[in-house]
Amino acid sequence: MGSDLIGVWIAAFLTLGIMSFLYKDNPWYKFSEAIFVGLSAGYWFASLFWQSLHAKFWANWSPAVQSLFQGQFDYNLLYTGAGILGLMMLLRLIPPIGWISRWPLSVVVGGTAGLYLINYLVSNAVRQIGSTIQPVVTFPESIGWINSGGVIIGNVLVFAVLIVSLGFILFGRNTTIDLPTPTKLFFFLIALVACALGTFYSLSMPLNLTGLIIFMGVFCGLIYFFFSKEHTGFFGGAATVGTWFLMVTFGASFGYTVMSRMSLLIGRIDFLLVEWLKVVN
Amino acid sequence: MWRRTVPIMITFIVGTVLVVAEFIPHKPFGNLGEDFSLYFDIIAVFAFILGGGNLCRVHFSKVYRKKTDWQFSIVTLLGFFVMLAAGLFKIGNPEGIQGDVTAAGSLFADLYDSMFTPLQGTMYALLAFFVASASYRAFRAKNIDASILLIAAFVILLGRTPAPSLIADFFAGAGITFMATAFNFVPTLTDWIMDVPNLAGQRAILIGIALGVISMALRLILGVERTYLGSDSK
Amino acid sequence: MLRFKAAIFTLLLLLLFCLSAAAQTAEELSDTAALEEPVYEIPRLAQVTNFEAKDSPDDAGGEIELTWDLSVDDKKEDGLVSKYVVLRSQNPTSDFHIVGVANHRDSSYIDKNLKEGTDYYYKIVTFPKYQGEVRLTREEIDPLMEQYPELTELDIKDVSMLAEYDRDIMSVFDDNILGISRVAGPVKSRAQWFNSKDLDTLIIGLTICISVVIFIGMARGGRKLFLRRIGGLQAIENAIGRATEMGKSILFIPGIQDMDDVQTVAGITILGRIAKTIAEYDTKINMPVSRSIVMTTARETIKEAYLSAGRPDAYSDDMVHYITDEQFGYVAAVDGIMVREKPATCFYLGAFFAESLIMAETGNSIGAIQIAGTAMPAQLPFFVAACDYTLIGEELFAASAYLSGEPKQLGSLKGQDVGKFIAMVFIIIGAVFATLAALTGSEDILEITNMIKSWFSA
Amino acid sequence: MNFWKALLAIDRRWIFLFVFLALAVPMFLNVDFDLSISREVQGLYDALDKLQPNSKILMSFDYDPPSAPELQPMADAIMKYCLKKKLRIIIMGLWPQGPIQANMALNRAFLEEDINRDDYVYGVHYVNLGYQAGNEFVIQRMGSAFYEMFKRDYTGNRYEELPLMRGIKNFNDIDFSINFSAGYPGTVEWVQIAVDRFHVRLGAGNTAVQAPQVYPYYNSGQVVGLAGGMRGAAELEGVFARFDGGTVDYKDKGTKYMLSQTIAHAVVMFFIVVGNIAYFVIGRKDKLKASK
Repeated sequence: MGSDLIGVWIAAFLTLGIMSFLYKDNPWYKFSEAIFVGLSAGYWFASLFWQSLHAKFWANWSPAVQSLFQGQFDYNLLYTGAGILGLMMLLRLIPPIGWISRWPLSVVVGGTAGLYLINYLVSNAVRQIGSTIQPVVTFPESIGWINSGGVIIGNVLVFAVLIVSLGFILFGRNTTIDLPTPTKLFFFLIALVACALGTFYSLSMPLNLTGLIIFMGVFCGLIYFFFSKEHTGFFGGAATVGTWFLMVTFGASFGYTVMSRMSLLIGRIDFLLVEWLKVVN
Repeated sequence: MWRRTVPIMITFIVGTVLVVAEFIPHKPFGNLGEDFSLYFDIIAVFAFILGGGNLCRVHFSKVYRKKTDWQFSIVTLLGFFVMLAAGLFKIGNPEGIQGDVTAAGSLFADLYDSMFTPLQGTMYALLAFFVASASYRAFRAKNIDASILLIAAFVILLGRTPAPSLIADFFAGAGITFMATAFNFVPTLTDWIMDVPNLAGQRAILIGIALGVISMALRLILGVERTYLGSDSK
Repeated sequence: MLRFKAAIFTLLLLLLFCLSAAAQTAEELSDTAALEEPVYEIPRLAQVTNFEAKDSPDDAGGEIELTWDLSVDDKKEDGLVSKYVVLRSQNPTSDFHIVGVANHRDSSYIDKNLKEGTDYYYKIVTFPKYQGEVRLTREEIDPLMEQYPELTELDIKDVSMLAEYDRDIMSVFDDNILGISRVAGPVKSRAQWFNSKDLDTLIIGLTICISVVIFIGMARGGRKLFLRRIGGLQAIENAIGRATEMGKSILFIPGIQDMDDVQTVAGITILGRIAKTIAEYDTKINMPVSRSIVMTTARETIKEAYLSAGRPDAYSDDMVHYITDEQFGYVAAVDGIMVREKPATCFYLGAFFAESLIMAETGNSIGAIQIAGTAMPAQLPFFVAACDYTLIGEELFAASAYLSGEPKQLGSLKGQDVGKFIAMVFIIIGAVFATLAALTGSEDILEITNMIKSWFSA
Repeated sequence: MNFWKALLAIDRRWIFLFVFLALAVPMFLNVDFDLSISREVQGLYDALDKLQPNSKILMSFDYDPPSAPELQPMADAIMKYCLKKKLRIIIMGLWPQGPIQANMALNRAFLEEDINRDDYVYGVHYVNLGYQAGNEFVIQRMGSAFYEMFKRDYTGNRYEELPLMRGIKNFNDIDFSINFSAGYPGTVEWVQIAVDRFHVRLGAGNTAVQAPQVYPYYNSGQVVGLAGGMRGAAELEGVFARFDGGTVDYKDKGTKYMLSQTIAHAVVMFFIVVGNIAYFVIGRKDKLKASK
């Protein structure tokens, strides 16, 4: 019981020490920081030592060496390579031949490059393109979250986004589409009428247009990332629409995480008030 | 040659083999990716000796030269060596040196629970404060982009609380059905933003990242990019 | 009158009690009757049809794939079939043992850990659900399991059902009591040299890679390539200049991942470019790191940059120092460095997690110019909100090529754009077909859509 | 005007203080508000409600202390309900800290007057199998036999010595399972393997960050019930209190934390609104000045 109590007091002391940083830097924080750095570095090395070096390297390699002496080849003998590369890394401590440490480094970088190339090709590029191949217009029952009321309001939103985007592409600051203004206006008016008709139509017979927004977002987003063309003209307009989508993404993800970040702090305050001070039951 | 060309060749060979191995199920290529991460873990432990050594050197010299805040360097060193010893020698481990390093009851586990966990948790919890101050500063309608950021964030923030339905009830009670409907719509709008424009933006970012990674990896494998290898001579 | 009613009511109640008591006795009686009937009749279910065994394609060997059409009984709703039991032997007539089970309504099973090149034979048993009670005690089952280790593949209920039939449990499988399929085999397992399922990925990957390589070659050949400017990158030089003017240091954070994350590698390559500018401006750089290998690499990189700027004497190993591998321990220390040294410029280029905002907010509070770049989608919003410039995803990887100004590096960016173009083309074509399919309901168009989709479904 | 300028340049420590107070003060309040219960939480309750006494329920605790504020209240409430209902509970964890969190939930439940510790025998009524490394492969292997993954339980008893486990070979012998998840490995893996391949009936408790990933599985019926984030925890406590209240006090930290979190949220929104008003007021004045 007594040691538990000491543990709680130490934990509370360190908790408040870190929190005091919010007011300003101070010796209490410095102390907590110093102990955190020291402890965690020790913690990581000890865990790595047992869980990587001992469990993954030594436990596989040493039996393999023993069996080699008995004249048998064991696949695990390949771990020798890892050991040698590790030791090469340490040669950095001997400056004249320190450059040898570049060899394990190139193994690491080469391996990382190879693995990431494949992984991102498969899971990011190919799969994301695949899931974007969707109908841009569907009948609403095929989408789960949306129900009749949502479809209509959703479509009004879709048309609003379309009109604003088009207006921006035609008249925006960065755009220099070489058309006389009346022609631009004419296009815009036609689009406006089309969207109004679409909205009206969607009231009577709901079509789900969310696919169109996703398509536009991905398309314009990719245009934003294009390096080989200046962001002017049609390209500039589309890229700007792309940044809007990125901004919605950032805003939404930000807003979405606020709640769970608050809960992290609730956990600490709960510790202080309930476990330590016991002022709340 | 040994300092520059060989490393570039190693990068090329290792990188190419790992890419090709993805398409070959046959031994020993099938598991090459896993083998690589194992190799990496082992190299990383050896390398830690360099990092840990650097940590000690920096703090020893701080203490030795009595630089500002040298007292705290003693605390760091103390923490480091106590935790290291507790872990490496498994002090107080109920099952002795054979036991798991994190076994309950050992000094290592005790230090972890009473010091490491609260420090880690509190540092993480600071996010609650920073998320508030960052949103106060960043979510201002300075221009179109910032306004979109603000609106999206605000709708999501609102939609994640019970507030919209409470406000809607209030308006319904006051007889302003128009506002009540609007606020009742907020949760749907939240879902719509998450499922549609947010998803589209995420996809564009992910596809872009993938192409960036592929091109970067090729530059590394082909030796076009070699900054990480350091100097040519001397 | 009232009394009369009460009496009738009481009588009725008594009658009811008697009736219910009688009924319960009858139930108990029938229970005992059931107990006396010792043998449980195992229902004989229809066997599976079209049973085939073949080597698993596209694997590393040691696997055989079994397929069959469901037993007729399994298609009914009454749920008589509990599972399919897979038996294997190395000869076609005898010695069959249980190697595994497949759930009911499953029509395939992959047998693993086989010896390559050995002939195997298989049978599938349509296994019924046990409707009776488990009569075997654990003490009876355990020795059985020890005698026939393969029984561990089955459930306790299954074993007791088999035991109901015969104490010599395995005889059930020989006696034709259960619906047993014909023998399939012989079949050998082999490893393949090419995974044909990945062919689509290979073609897409090759197209992108080749276009990158072609553009690198073209650029090397002296062809002028146009690239637009990126705002964040132009800010870098100004930020370094500002630190120089103020006589303050520059803080560089390469993320918290090790060199086995390509984002860290990207961060380090950018470091190489900006360290050169820093060396030329004669500004101080402070780079705390959380991984040892990153420390080693960063030192090499900065040293090289100082060397090529002609200032090797100004370089010192202390510019890069290791703190701790622990995510939040590292952040605690970096926050401390920020408020104590008050750097004029902070770079965050690499892989970041939850710590992104803690660092960026602290950096903001000391009034530093902050330039961030990461490919962690979850952390981008925080950098965008708290930093002056953010390199979003792809821009992080392009940055070092941009900053190098070398034609061949820039060429690779062109190649990247070809990749984007291909992606956009396929998204458009796919979307057109998918929309047509959805609107017209035409099976043919749907088939084309699915074919396009399948290329991108690795 | 000075007021608005000062507001824009407000020292962020004031914001910190407000956030802290918004989170801390509600903890002193004894609130009891009735949240509307969402479909997915009701689904979780209904699934548990349908189970007969002595049904076997598998609980996987896949989270660690930082996520505990969100998930522990859910675990507490469900644990109380299951114990009270005399379900047989099998605990395991795919995260190292999970089984410790499970024991905390058990101890909390035993504090209830109506749930007497003496009525429950370890190994018969409940079992803690402990942590097993291997992520989704653990679930995969459990599909053929639990024993293969858990040769010994959390306290070192052998699997076959535990009376409850003797009758359990794999998922076929489990009537329902619940997973409390804060990331990987978690609900997604349980759905993909335990539900899709072994036809387990699964309910889930998730952190707010995780929940959106799991909703599609709820809509498609692969998860029968779902509680997400602190709101999910509060709703869960509410639904238990409504249908099963009385002797057991379900309303606890979930409800209490929910209030804290909502108020803190409101504080954040308030500051955003105020910041924008200040910005516009000043912006307009600056523009006027510039035009002069």
